[in-house]
Amino acid sequence: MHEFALADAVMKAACRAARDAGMSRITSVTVRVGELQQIETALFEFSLSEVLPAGDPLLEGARFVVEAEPVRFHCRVCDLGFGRGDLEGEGTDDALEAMHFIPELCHAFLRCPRCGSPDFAVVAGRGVTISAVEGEDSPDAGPT
Amino acid sequence: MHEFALADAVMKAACRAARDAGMSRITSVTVRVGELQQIETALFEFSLSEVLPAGDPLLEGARFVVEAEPVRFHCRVCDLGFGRGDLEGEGTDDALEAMHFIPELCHAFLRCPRCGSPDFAVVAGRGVTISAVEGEDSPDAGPT
Amino acid sequence: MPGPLDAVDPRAAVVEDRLAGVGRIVAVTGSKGGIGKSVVSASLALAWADAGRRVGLLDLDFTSPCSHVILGADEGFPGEGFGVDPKDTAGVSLMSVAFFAPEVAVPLRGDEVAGAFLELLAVTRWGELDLLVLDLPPGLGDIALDVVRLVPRVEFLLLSTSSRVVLGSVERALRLLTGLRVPVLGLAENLQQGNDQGVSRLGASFGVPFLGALPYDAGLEDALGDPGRLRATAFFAAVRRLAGRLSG
Amino acid sequence: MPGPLDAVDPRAAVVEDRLAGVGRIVAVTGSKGGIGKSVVSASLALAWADAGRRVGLLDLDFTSPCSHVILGADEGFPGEGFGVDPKDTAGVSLMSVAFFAPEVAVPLRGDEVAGAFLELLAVTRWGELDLLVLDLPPGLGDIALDVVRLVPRVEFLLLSTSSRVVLGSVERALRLLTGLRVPVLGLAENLQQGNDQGVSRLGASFGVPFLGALPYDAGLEDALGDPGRLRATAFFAAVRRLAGRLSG
Ligand SMILES: Nc1ncnc2c1ncn2[C@@H]1O[C@H](COP(=O)(O)OP(=O)(O)O)[C@@H](O)[C@H]1O
Ligand SMILES: Nc1ncnc2c1ncn2[C@@H]1O[C@H](COP(=O)(O)OP(=O)(O)O)[C@@H](O)[C@H]1O
Ligand SMILES: [Mg+2]
Ligand SMILES: [Mg+2]
Ligand SMILES: [Mg+2]
Ligand SMILES: [Mg+2]
Ligand code: NI
Ligand code: NI
Ligand SMILES: [Zn+2]
Ligand SMILES: [Zn+2]
Repeated sequence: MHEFALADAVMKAACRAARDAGMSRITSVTVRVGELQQIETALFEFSLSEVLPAGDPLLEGARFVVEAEPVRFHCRVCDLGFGRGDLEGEGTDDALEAMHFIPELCHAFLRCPRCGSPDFAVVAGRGVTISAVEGEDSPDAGPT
Repeated sequence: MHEFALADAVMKAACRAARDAGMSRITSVTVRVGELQQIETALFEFSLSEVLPAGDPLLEGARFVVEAEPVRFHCRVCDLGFGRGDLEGEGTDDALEAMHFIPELCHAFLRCPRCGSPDFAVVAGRGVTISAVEGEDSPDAGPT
Repeated sequence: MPGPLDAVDPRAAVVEDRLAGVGRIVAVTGSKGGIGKSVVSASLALAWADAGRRVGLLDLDFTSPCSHVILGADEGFPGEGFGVDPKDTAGVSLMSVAFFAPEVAVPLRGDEVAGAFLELLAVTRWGELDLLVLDLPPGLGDIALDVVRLVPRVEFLLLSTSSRVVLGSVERALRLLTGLRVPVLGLAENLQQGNDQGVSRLGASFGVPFLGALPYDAGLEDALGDPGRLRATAFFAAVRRLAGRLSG
Repeated sequence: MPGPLDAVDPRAAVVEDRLAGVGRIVAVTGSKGGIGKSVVSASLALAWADAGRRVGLLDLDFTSPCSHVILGADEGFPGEGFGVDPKDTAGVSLMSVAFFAPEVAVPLRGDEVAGAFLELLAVTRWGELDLLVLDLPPGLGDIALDVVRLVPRVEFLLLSTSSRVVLGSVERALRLLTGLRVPVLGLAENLQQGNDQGVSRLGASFGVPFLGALPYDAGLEDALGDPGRLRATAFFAAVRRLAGRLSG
């Protein structure tokens, strides 16, 4: 469950961003979880909402929405766009585990299905990103 | 005048792009020349129009428009956006000459005016790019 | 009401937190390859651990990781807890991409290197450490720039050999780091064979302390992978003195 | 009528043209730093030039360039004509970023390295050459990937030493290159001192020719920068044999 470390990062980054924007309360945080990192969305939402102590009063009552984002690759050599389903096989367990910890290791384990190159860009669906933080204005504090 | 090599590249790349798009004739090519590389727009336009043999029939009668693009930097360390005018001094002649040949050498010679870092992105105005190729369709050939 | 904020990378927000329990952070560099950054980093970490300090070692050479070979780390994935746990290797808390990709090549472009580094910073649970050693890859690329940009309190230890081609490259690195006013602990010579003064003179010309020389040691190669034998080399004896000087 | 096409990088379109007059292109690598890629690249180029071949050498280690030091190149900018002219250095046509930034550090992120490489490919006027040697930086990063992606007809020459930490890294590089079916000329050992068979065995295990060993030569350091003295070393004698084998 190294996902806790990422969930903790999401909460802290959301608070920092909200504070920078002058929010007094966060109502919802939308997180996109990339398919490449193979994090279960339900489990991640649970870590955010139930397991980790919010720590920050800004997050009191905040809702966390976790969305899965399909992975998209683009081969720099032959220009092919491809997804997880275009790859031969699922990858070994060790490869999947490696990409779960460090998504960039896809370049060690996956190859472009057309030309065989490891030189592809991950254009979407890499890992954990915050796609939206919604909240309410501080009455007294503007952006810092 | 190593600019000839870049002007030659512009003509060849424009023809390749036009052919890929199924054009039978190029009417105009718009080129942006980044301030960082310090290429004289008038001179570059002259190389394109008058000096170099077109070589490719696609370019017969084509007009070349060369526009200067101001350089914009963004510091990755302190987040400052800045331009050429924000830098202290113009740089030594050798530094200018180096960046004329290899614009990335700005990271060897220039520093963020706020924090002193060489770790800035060149977000615009690096070097020579083609911003538009306009032309007429091949009646017989589609895109290849 | 402010519009929704979008596309925030959560990882940068926790780098400081993850390193909050770490006393000092020492980045071993020199910008040229093959000057002993990795054997010195691993041996420094081991020497400090032997002296009773709590020490971590992060191997940042993703295409040629070798800290795990030098210290003889166990195979297999690291443990997972609140984050990823470094592997205790001869008393050193070691983290390396080699744990995740032990045999395959890891071809990465710069932005991918930076992405993997940030991920490691965000998820590795170092806990309480007196010292964390960063073993840098050659070059002044994404890793070196992100160590400067992201790692709080980092101090650089530079290595050089007395070869002309190495000195030239270390000189450029010194010019960069001192220009940035990044803390430089000093410059040590490695692979010393003759009595050349080139490295100490280079340090002096930048006002950077010369930290002594580590000898070329023909017995080092056979000791790699076995901390017990490593400790018995003349090279390690010199690293131990260096460790003492740096933590004194 | 098609809409206007936008944002085309003109440089990629001329890479093949610029290399059209070049016979063979040999990239010297091994992925680990400090294994002699640069002294071997420069010496190979010199040996081929001595044998009457027209030879170019492109130094692609932008943060630690040293071909110009090894061959003792003149200072100053290269000439400009239709493009940028390599500098004739001891009969070798040499191009290096060091000509443009001789003393300052060149800290570059990966995309910047790739940008500088593409610029050099687009503007350097090699003319007619029998052989072009590419001296690669350590690692499997932007340069190695772009050499594979952009350079037509490239053939790889791998170096290794017999050190465990080097062999592991070269093994990964070999796995990558053979998997990609990139032409690999073979594997040579450098800095040979003992009688270890590790490098030749590694080559054999990938079905890659073992091209012999280049000895550790204590006299090499003093010969750097002086082609005449370089030619007189035992190291160079071995490189000359390697050059013969590769071009025979
Ligand atoms: N003082 C020394 N004596 C003998 N061999 C050494 C010494 N320092 C480094 N080496 C050897 O040199 C090679 C490069 O060392 P390494 O630590 O991998 O360098 P880097 O990390 O700078 O690339 C390795 O084979 C290593 O065992
Ligand atoms: N065969 C050899 N004998 C003695 N010294 C060598 C030999 N090969 C390389 N060296 C030295 O090793 C160091 C690293 O060589 P270099 O060519 O710069 O390696 P790389 O380009 O792989 O980083 C230099 O100081 C060089 O002079
Ligand atoms: Mg798991
Ligand atoms: Mg000029
Ligand atoms: Mg190393
Ligand atoms: Mg080199
Ligand atoms: Ni996990
Ligand atoms: Ni010019
Ligand atoms: Zn492909
Ligand atoms: Zn700044």
